[in-house]
Parts: sequence; C-alpha cells; structure tokens
Amino acid sequence: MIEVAIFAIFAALALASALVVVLHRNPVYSTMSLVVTLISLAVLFVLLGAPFIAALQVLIYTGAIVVLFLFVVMLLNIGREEIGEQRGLVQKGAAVVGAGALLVIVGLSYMEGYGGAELAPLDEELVSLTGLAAELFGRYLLTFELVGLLLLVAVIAATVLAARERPAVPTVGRDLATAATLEPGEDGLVSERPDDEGDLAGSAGVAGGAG
Amino acid sequence: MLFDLGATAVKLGIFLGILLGAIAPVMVWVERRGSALIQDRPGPNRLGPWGLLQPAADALKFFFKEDVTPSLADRPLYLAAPVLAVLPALTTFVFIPFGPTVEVAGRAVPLVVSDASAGVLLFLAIASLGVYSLVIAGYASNNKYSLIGGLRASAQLISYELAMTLAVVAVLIPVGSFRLTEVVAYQRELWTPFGMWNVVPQLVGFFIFMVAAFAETNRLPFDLPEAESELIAGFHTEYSAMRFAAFFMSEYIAMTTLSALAATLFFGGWSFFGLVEGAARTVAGWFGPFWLWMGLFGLGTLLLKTVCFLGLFVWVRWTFPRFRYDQLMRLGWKVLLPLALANVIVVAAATLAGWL
Amino acid sequence: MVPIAWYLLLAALLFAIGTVGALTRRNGITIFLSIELMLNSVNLTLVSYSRLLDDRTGQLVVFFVLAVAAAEAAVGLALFIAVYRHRRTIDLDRVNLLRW
Amino acid sequence: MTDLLWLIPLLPFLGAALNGALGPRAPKGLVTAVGVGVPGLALVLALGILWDYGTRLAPAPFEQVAYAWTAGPSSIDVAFLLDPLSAVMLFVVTFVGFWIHVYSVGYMGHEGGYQRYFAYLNLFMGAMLLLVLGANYLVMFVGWEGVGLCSYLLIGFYYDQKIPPEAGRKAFIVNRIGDFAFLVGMFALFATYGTLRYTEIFAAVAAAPERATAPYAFGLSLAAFVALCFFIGATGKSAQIPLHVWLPDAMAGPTPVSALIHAATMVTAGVYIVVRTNVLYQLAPGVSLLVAAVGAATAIFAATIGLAQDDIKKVLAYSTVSQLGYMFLAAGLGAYTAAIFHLGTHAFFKALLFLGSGSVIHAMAGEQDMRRMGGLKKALPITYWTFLLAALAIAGIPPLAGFFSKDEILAAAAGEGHWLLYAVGLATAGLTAFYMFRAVYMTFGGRFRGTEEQRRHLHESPPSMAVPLVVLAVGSVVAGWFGIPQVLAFGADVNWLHHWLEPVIAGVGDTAHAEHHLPLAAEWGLVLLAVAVAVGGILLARRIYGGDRALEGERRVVSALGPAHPVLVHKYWVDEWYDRLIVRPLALIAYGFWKVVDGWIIDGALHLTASVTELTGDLGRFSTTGNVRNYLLYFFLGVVVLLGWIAL
Repeated sequence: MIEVAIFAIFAALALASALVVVLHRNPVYSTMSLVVTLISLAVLFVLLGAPFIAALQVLIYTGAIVVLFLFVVMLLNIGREEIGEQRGLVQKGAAVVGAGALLVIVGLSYMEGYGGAELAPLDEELVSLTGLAAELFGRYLLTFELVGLLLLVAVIAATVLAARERPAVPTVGRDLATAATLEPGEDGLVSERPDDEGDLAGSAGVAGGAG
Repeated sequence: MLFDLGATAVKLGIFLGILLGAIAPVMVWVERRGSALIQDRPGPNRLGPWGLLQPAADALKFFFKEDVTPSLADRPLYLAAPVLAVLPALTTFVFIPFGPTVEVAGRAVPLVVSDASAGVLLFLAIASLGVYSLVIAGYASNNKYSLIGGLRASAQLISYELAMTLAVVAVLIPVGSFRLTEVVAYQRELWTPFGMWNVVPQLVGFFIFMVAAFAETNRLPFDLPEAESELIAGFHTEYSAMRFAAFFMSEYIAMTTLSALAATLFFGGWSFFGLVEGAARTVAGWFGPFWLWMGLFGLGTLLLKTVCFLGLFVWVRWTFPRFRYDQLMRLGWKVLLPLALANVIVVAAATLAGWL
Repeated sequence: MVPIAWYLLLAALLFAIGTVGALTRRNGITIFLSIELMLNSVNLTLVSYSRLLDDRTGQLVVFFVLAVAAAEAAVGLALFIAVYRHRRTIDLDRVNLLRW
Repeated sequence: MTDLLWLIPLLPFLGAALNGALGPRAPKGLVTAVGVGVPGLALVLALGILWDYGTRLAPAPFEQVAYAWTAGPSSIDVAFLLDPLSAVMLFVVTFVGFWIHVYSVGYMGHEGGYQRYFAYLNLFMGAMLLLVLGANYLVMFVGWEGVGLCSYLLIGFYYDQKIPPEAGRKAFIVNRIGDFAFLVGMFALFATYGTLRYTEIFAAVAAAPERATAPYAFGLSLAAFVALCFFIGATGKSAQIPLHVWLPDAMAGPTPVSALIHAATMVTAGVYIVVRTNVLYQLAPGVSLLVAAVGAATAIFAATIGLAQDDIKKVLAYSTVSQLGYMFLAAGLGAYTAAIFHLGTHAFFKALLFLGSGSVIHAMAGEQDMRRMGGLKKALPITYWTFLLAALAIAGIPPLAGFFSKDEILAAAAGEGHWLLYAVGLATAGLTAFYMFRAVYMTFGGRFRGTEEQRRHLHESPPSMAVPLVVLAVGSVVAGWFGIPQVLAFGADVNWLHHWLEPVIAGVGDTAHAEHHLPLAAEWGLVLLAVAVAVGGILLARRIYGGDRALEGERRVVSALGPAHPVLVHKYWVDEWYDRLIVRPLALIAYGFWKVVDGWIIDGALHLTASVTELTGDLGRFSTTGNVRNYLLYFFLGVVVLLGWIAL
C-alpha cells in the first residue's frame, strides 16, 4: 500500500520534472529539475531493491555529473535560449510522432509481456552489497577495468579540450579558468580509481566516484 | 510498525532539537568568543553572563530584519536556495549512530535513525547535494560576485569531495560495510580488548578527511566562495534576514555533522573504550532502564567528541590565512587526491595482510 | 506490490520525453540533459528487469552506465566549452558548418 | 674457363652502367678506359673461353644457367649457351666490336657526348652478346630488343639535328613490326612445346618431326608458321624486303656505329636466328624457298640502288643490304654453313669498308658526297689500301674472304638446281664489284674535287683509327680460309668451318641434303665464271670512273640508264609508297581513334559517370543540413521503425 503510494508520488514527480527538463527555456531550471528526476528515480531504485544503485545514482549523478552541468551552464553564462523564429517545425513534429510511436510499440509489448506479471518477494541476497561487489569484481572485472580506462581517457580528453589556448576570454571570472579546465576531468579521475585498489574496497571505491 | 515509526520520530526529534536548538546558537557564541579570545579582545560580553545570550539576540535580529529580494534576481531559485542549503545538512545526521541496539519494551531498537545498508554512501550523497544551494544562490542572485562565489563553491566542493570520499573508503575497507554502526563496532574490537580508535591506523586518512572537511564547509582557510576581501560575501552576498541565517546555520550544521562523522569514523563514535556501556550499566543498576542511560551517555560522548572538533574548526578559522584559488585547486588535486589514493592502496594491502 | 510493467512504462515515458527534448531543443546543454534523461530511463528499465528476473546483472550494468555517463559528461561538456569559446554560442542550429 | 661465360655479356653492361653514371663531365681518359677496356676484357675472356671450348675433343653444347628467371612448371632461366654457332658469333661480335671501339676513340674524339656514345656502344655490345649467347628464345629476344634500342639510340645520337632522330624512330618502328611477328612465333613454340630452350625444342622436333609438320595455323604447319614468323622478324632486323627501308637511313648515325651495328653485327642477327632455328626451316621447305627468294630479290634490288648513290655511306649501306640478301639466300637454300660463313667474312670487310669511309669522312671534315672527293689516295694511303682490299674482298676476288663465302653460296644455289637464284646471285656479284669500285675510283682516284679548306684539312687518320683498319684488313684476307670448299682445295677436306658447324646443322629427317652433287668440272666452271663476272665488274667500273673521268663517267651512266636512273636514285620510291599506303592511312585511323573512340566514347563514359555522381551529390547533399538534430532524428526514426518491425 505504502509502496504504491510512494511509487505514485515519485513517478509523478519524475515525469513532471522530466517534462520541465525538456520544456523549460532556462538551462538552469532544466538542470535543477533533472536533479529532481534523478532523486525520485533513486527512490524508485530503493523500491526495486537496489539501494546501492540508488546511492550511487544520487552520489554520482546528482552529486557530480549534474553539478558539472550546472557549473558549465554558469561558466558559459548561458541565458535563456534565444526565442528565434519557429524553425524546424517538421523536425519537432516528426520527433513527437516518432516518440509517440516508440511509446506505443514499447508499451504494447510490455503490456502483453508483463501485463499481470507478479513479482517474487524481494530476496535479501539481491539487495546485499557484498554479493554485488563480488560479482562486480568477479565476472565483470575486465569490464570494470575497461570502464576505468575509459574514464582515464575521458579525463585526458576533457582536459585537453577545455584547456584554454591563448588568448582566451572566458565569459565569467578568469580565475575560474583553472577550475573550468580541471572540472570535467574530476569524476572521471576518481571513479576510474578503484581498479588500483583491488577487490573488496571496490564498491566503496566506486563511491569515490561521487567526487 | 507504529512503534518503530514512533522510535524513529523520537530519534529524529532529538537530533533536530540538538542541531537547531543547541548547536547552532552555541556555535555562534563559541565562534565570536573564540575569535575574540584568539585575537585577544573581549568579544560579545554584554548580554547575559559572558554574553551567553548574544545568539538569542542575533536570532531576534534575523527574524525582524527586512527580507530583501533583488529585483533582477531569479526569484524562484533565489527563494529555494536557502532551503536547499539546510535540508541536506539536517538530513545527513540520520546516519550517525549514538549507541548500540538496545532492548526497549522487548523490542530491538538501534540507537540510530537510519541504519541503511549503504549508510555512509547515502551520507556522502546527501552531503554532496549541499553544493546546489550555493551554486543556485550564486546564480539566482544575478550578481557577479555571487555567481563567482557559486562557481568557486561548486568547483571546490567537487574537488574536495574526492579526497574526503577516498579517506572514508580507506576507513571502510577493513570494516567491510557501509553501516556506520558497523564502523563503530569494528573500532570497539580493534586490536585491544577495549577496542582501538581508527585514528591510530588511519592517521593519514584522518588528516585528509579533516582538510577536506574544512573545504567542504567553506571554512577558512578554504572559504573562497565567500572570501569577503574578494567577493564581499560570495554566494550569499544578496541574502538577508532569515535566508541569510539559513545559510549561516546550514554551514554550522554541516560542520557539526561532519564533525560527528569524523568522530564516528576515527574516534570510536559514541563508544569510549567500553566505559560508556559500563557507566550506563552501573547507573541502570541504581535506577532507570538501561536503554535510556545507554542512549544518553552515547549521545553525550558523541556530542563531546563533536564539540571538540567544532572547537578545532573555530580555532583553525581564526588562525590560518586564506589560500589562493589556484593553490586551493593544486592542493586538492595534486596533494590530497594522490595521498588519499596511496592511503587507500596501503590500507587495502594491510587489510589483505590481516593487520586491520 | 507495484506491477513491474508500471516501472517499465514509466521508463518508456521518460525515454520518450528525453527523446523529444533531444530532438527538438536547440540549446546544447538542454539536449545534453535530455540525453541524460534517456540514460536514466534506461537505468530504471535495467533495475526493473534485475528485480523481475531476480538477477543482479541489471544493477551492475547500471553501475557501468553511470561510469560511462560520467565520462560522457566530462568530454561532452569540455566540448561545449571549446565550442563556446570559438562561436560564443552553443545553439546547435548555429553550429552547422558541416553542410552543403 | 667456360664457367666464366656469364661474365661476357655482363661486362659490357657494367661498362655501360659505369659510363652512364659517370655523366658528361667525366674525364675523357676514364671514359675511354672504361668504354674500350670493357669490350677488350670481353674479347680476351671470349678468346680464352673459345680456346678452352674449341680444343675439346667433342665440344658438346655448354649451357649455363645464370639464375632462374621465372619459376613454375615451365621455367625460363637466364641461361647462356655455348655451341659451335654461338661460338662463331661470339668471336665475330667481340673481335669486330672491340676494334670498332678502339676506332671510335679516334673518330669520336672531337665529338660531343663522348661518354654517352661509349655508354650506348657498351650497352649494344652487352645486348648483342646476350643475343648470340642466350640459351633460349626469350633471353635471345631480350638481346634482340636491346640491340634494337641501342641502334635507335645511336642512330639518333646527334639528337640536335633533324634527320638522325627521325631515322632512329623509323628504324625502331620498322623493327617493331618484325618483332611482333617474332613474338608470335615464340608464343607458338611455347604453346606447343612448353619451353623456349633451344636444346629442348630442337630435340623435341628432331624426335617427332611429324608433330612439327602437322597443320597448325593458316594452313601452315607449325614449323612453317614459326619459321615464317621468325623470318618476318629477321627481315625487320636484317633489312630485307619489305622491311629494308630503315637501314639506309640508319647511316645518319656516327660511322663506327654504322660499321658495328648496321653492317657487322646487329643486322646479321636475323641470319643468325634463321640458322639457329634451321631445324624448323628444314621442315618447312616452302618457307625456306621464300627466304631464298626474298634474299635474292633483296640482293639484286639493293645492288641496283647502290649503283646510283652518291653518298659513300649510302652505297655501303645498300651493299650491306644486298650482302645480307646473299646470306638469306644461302640460308633459304639450306646452306646454313655458307650463310654463317658469309656472315663472318662480311663482318670483317664490311666493317673495314665502313671504317675506311669513316676515315675518309673524318678527313673530309664530314663530307659524304663522293662527287666532292677524289684523289684521296695520296692523302690517306693506309685508308686507301685497306679500303681497296676490302673492296676486292667484297667483290669476290680470290683468295680474299669474300670470294670463298660468296662462291659457296652460289655453289649451293647451283647445287640445289635453282638456276634463277644462281643467275640473280651472279648478277648481284657483278653489280657489287661494279659499284664498289665505282666508289673506290670516285673517292680515291683522280683529282681532288673538294673545297680549299677541305683540301687543307685533309690528313691521315690517327693510329687509334688506322690500327683497326689494318687489323680488319688482315681479317678480311684470312677470314675466308676457314671455309675453303673441297673443290678449290683440290679434294683436300679443309672446310674447317663446315665441320665445326656440323653438330648445329644436323639434318632432320629426309630434308638432309648432300651439298656437292655437281660434276667437278661444273664446279670449277662456276667458280671461274663468278670470278670472271667480278673482274668484269671491276674493269667496267675502271673504264667508266677510272682516272679523272669520275664525273663525266657518272654523267654517261646517267644518260645511259635514262629514265631508270631517277628510279634508282629514289630507291624505287619505296619510302614514298610506304608513306602513301601504310603510314598515312595508319595516321588517319589513329586520328579517328583519338577523336572518336577516345574523345567521345571513353572520355564520354568518364564524364557521364562524373556528372551522374555530381548530380546525385547535388540532390543528396540537402539531406546533410549540418544540423545535428536532424541527423539524430533520422537515426531515431530508423530505430523506431526497426523496433516496430521487430516487436509487432
């Protein structure tokens, strides 16, 4: 009962904020409402018996990635989107139609798939962190390492890309340039780290990704 | 069911009471008297003995000041920012344990508001949300000093979150769990029969954690987001009255929660080499239920340790000069982060070796 | 007990919203945000399946998605910074040199 | 010793490479050292090898594989063959070649492009040696083409003048026509026997003649077909009708070149190849007869032209053509030995004649018109005597070289019973004697008719030119003694060359023919008749041109010949006819191809594809708006369609 209520609340919240993300003209609002979406999704994750993923969601997404977005938005001081003449109406219409079609297709298949699928009672094993960590550093170790590598590369790429070539005039305070250039690298650098740490610290190390 | 809800409510109430009612005002006083002490001047000493009532006066002033909203500000965000500042700071406390699991009327009640399996993670996650308040405040004020302050805040917080998280990770490795209760339990069995505090094996981690904590709370020597000499007051330049107070309080509350976390991670949390339980048991032998005394003494111990850290915060604030921004970044990325990583590796190795 | 299909439908809805955003908005940042939205809807789907099938793999994949999203955000935003430096805008309708 | 065979062709190539690398600034001494030293080395080496080979009791063909050229079931190696035939050729080429190199030192001394000249000449030597020593048709053909190239290069040596380059091109193109046929012949052989090695092919043919005589193509047997093809090639190289036109023009090159390439060695390659392939020719009597006929026709034809030429080198050129005709006549009659014999002797005295004329031209500062010469006897005695000797030799006066070889050919003709051919040969002999001595008298006899500064410039050639003259003169005397017919030796079998070449000329099947089946008296009669004709020619020439009567004698001849004279002067207008019948139509067709086929069809197709591509591009490019969202939309819609297709 409570669960349904929570689901209803946060699903509605997620949808509403998602709409704001897409529709609002001001990037700052979009970003903030994305935060709301993410948090409500995190709650849903908890409902689905994935508290760890939920924590990571909040930690990495809201704590790092979206902050990054906000940071860039402000650094570039991107105001409201220019309300130019209504270009690309075809584009918009096609997009909406396509999305609707996708929705119908997927919805139908879901409905006939799990229309009345009853969930087995949540078993603790699924929730337990140690099991997750074990699998992460067992079957998926290689993937893990690869992701680490990817992040390392991303750090380097971001630093190179954002590095300011002379003469450069960032719109906002020059003293932020360093931050600006360092910024994108950051979450990369850290969540890439756990693979040095080896086994059991892994999941915790990913928490380090929060940075 | 209802009982659990009630217990949780009670615990929450206790914490909120302590934080809002006790810590914040007291800290205001401590800060002002402490600075006076360090700077060898009297400080506020008119209201009440040793100016103890000064905080109340401040609060009154905040209540009655005019609440100004700049005409060009982004109103909704401008209003939302202070709330965003207070909420995470208050929420995080729920993960700090102040006692073991005790018997209350035949039911097991953990003396912690939420003992989630991902406890520390959630703590950090929610703490990381604090950034938004600063950034939003800076942006919404539509004032370049505020904006720069907000930007600085976001960069700085993200940078130091890494080091802090890694320090925490180093602590968690031997424990093998995210539950702070487990962390405390671990310290109670470490090495000696009376347990041992993590600060001993994790000295490096503790140092990193503290430095990061100073940065996370925008305290000197890392208070660049609100460096008055450059940015007037940074992100909360435009704020006044209760909204300003909200930022103010949120800063103190953040300090408090971080101090509590530090105490829990590195100084045995509510426990004190088994003395706390002993005292609770003896007192319960005379009168009253064990769980009550346990809770009180545990909470007391925790608060004691926390207050020590708060003192440290104040002391440092009035002692150290401010960093330059690039120095700040360099310290965070080129010193603390590598150090923390090395620390993590060493600890992991030691754990594998079975020393921890 | 909430039927899993609801979660899945919610995810689908979010995905559709994100798609429309990514396809219709002009502001680069907003498009980027919409893409993040789509990623998250996928995450939700994955977690739902891991719940339905009682298999942990779904959650692990979500974990990887998070990591990759971090990398993507880092590089993408750096790109936006670079673009902005040169063109003083990130309106993607104005960044269309690669054309006939 | 014979193991060093591979060095002989290699050395001149090295010399050519070295001289070519030295560059025009190279010191003359060094160039000379390389340019002359290399053929000298080759000569010494060749003599040594020949001695080693010739002194063997049973000189079996010696084959040496330098390296495997093409791998596979039917591999073709770069191999060298030393057998009696190639031995003779080797001697002639190296010996004459060396002395002409020496001569060139003096002759080219004042010319520009000294080092270039020697580079070419060495290259020619290498190619020619490759030609005669090659152990299979392909290697031989490489040499064949090589000498063609060198001939082209050397004819056009004075590339800054107008005539020489054109002459070079003409020579090259005419040769190509023959080479084409030659290639076809080679393909036919390879297709049939799967190899190009002489030994294998001939062995196969000898083993199964019926296979070679079986009908092959165009109603010809394989032997006939290949023989015909090779003969066409030979006509190209050896300037036989109808491909003779290039040789006279080739005189535009330096005179030593004319001596070496266009008289002594290269032009005899055709004869060589015919003799080399004699096995097949013996199986193709028809083609053999054709060869003989063409040879005879060429002989008389060229001789007649030679009558009316005033340019001394032209005279010699046509005499060369006619002598080559003799050789083919012999080869066609199956008298291969005689052909080779005449080839050798001719090499000596014709080279000598050319060198002599070169010495004259040298002395006359480039003057080639005999009408402006005369009375050079006193000015250049050595040249005169050697030239006279050579003239006698070619005229067939005993006991000089030409007498024996020519007599053997005529004997063969008579012996075969081809009296027409015999008559033609005899007439040619007379004409030869006549025009040669016409040249002698016009050049050396009488008074000097040149200008004053030419008179002052007159001088005997330097030793570097004189010595070769003498050496070759000796050669033209003794060369004939290697093949003295039995008859003339009064029954003593001293025909050394005949025995020497025996193994190469092994008769195949029934076509083997005994040579001398004429009564002894007839033999002697023929010999005396030949000598008489020759002497008659000489005396006639003396009667007309002797003393100071050269010019009015010429006038008398012209008037006597009447309308025939211009025909001879213009070489029967062959070039003109070719120009009308072949060259212009060809050029016209080529023009048509260029304009129509290439211009419209090929280029048109190209432009069509290009414009189609451009058009599609023009239409398609509008899909690339440069707007990322549009691309994203395409992508997304595609995904939706796919998904719908899968799900529903």
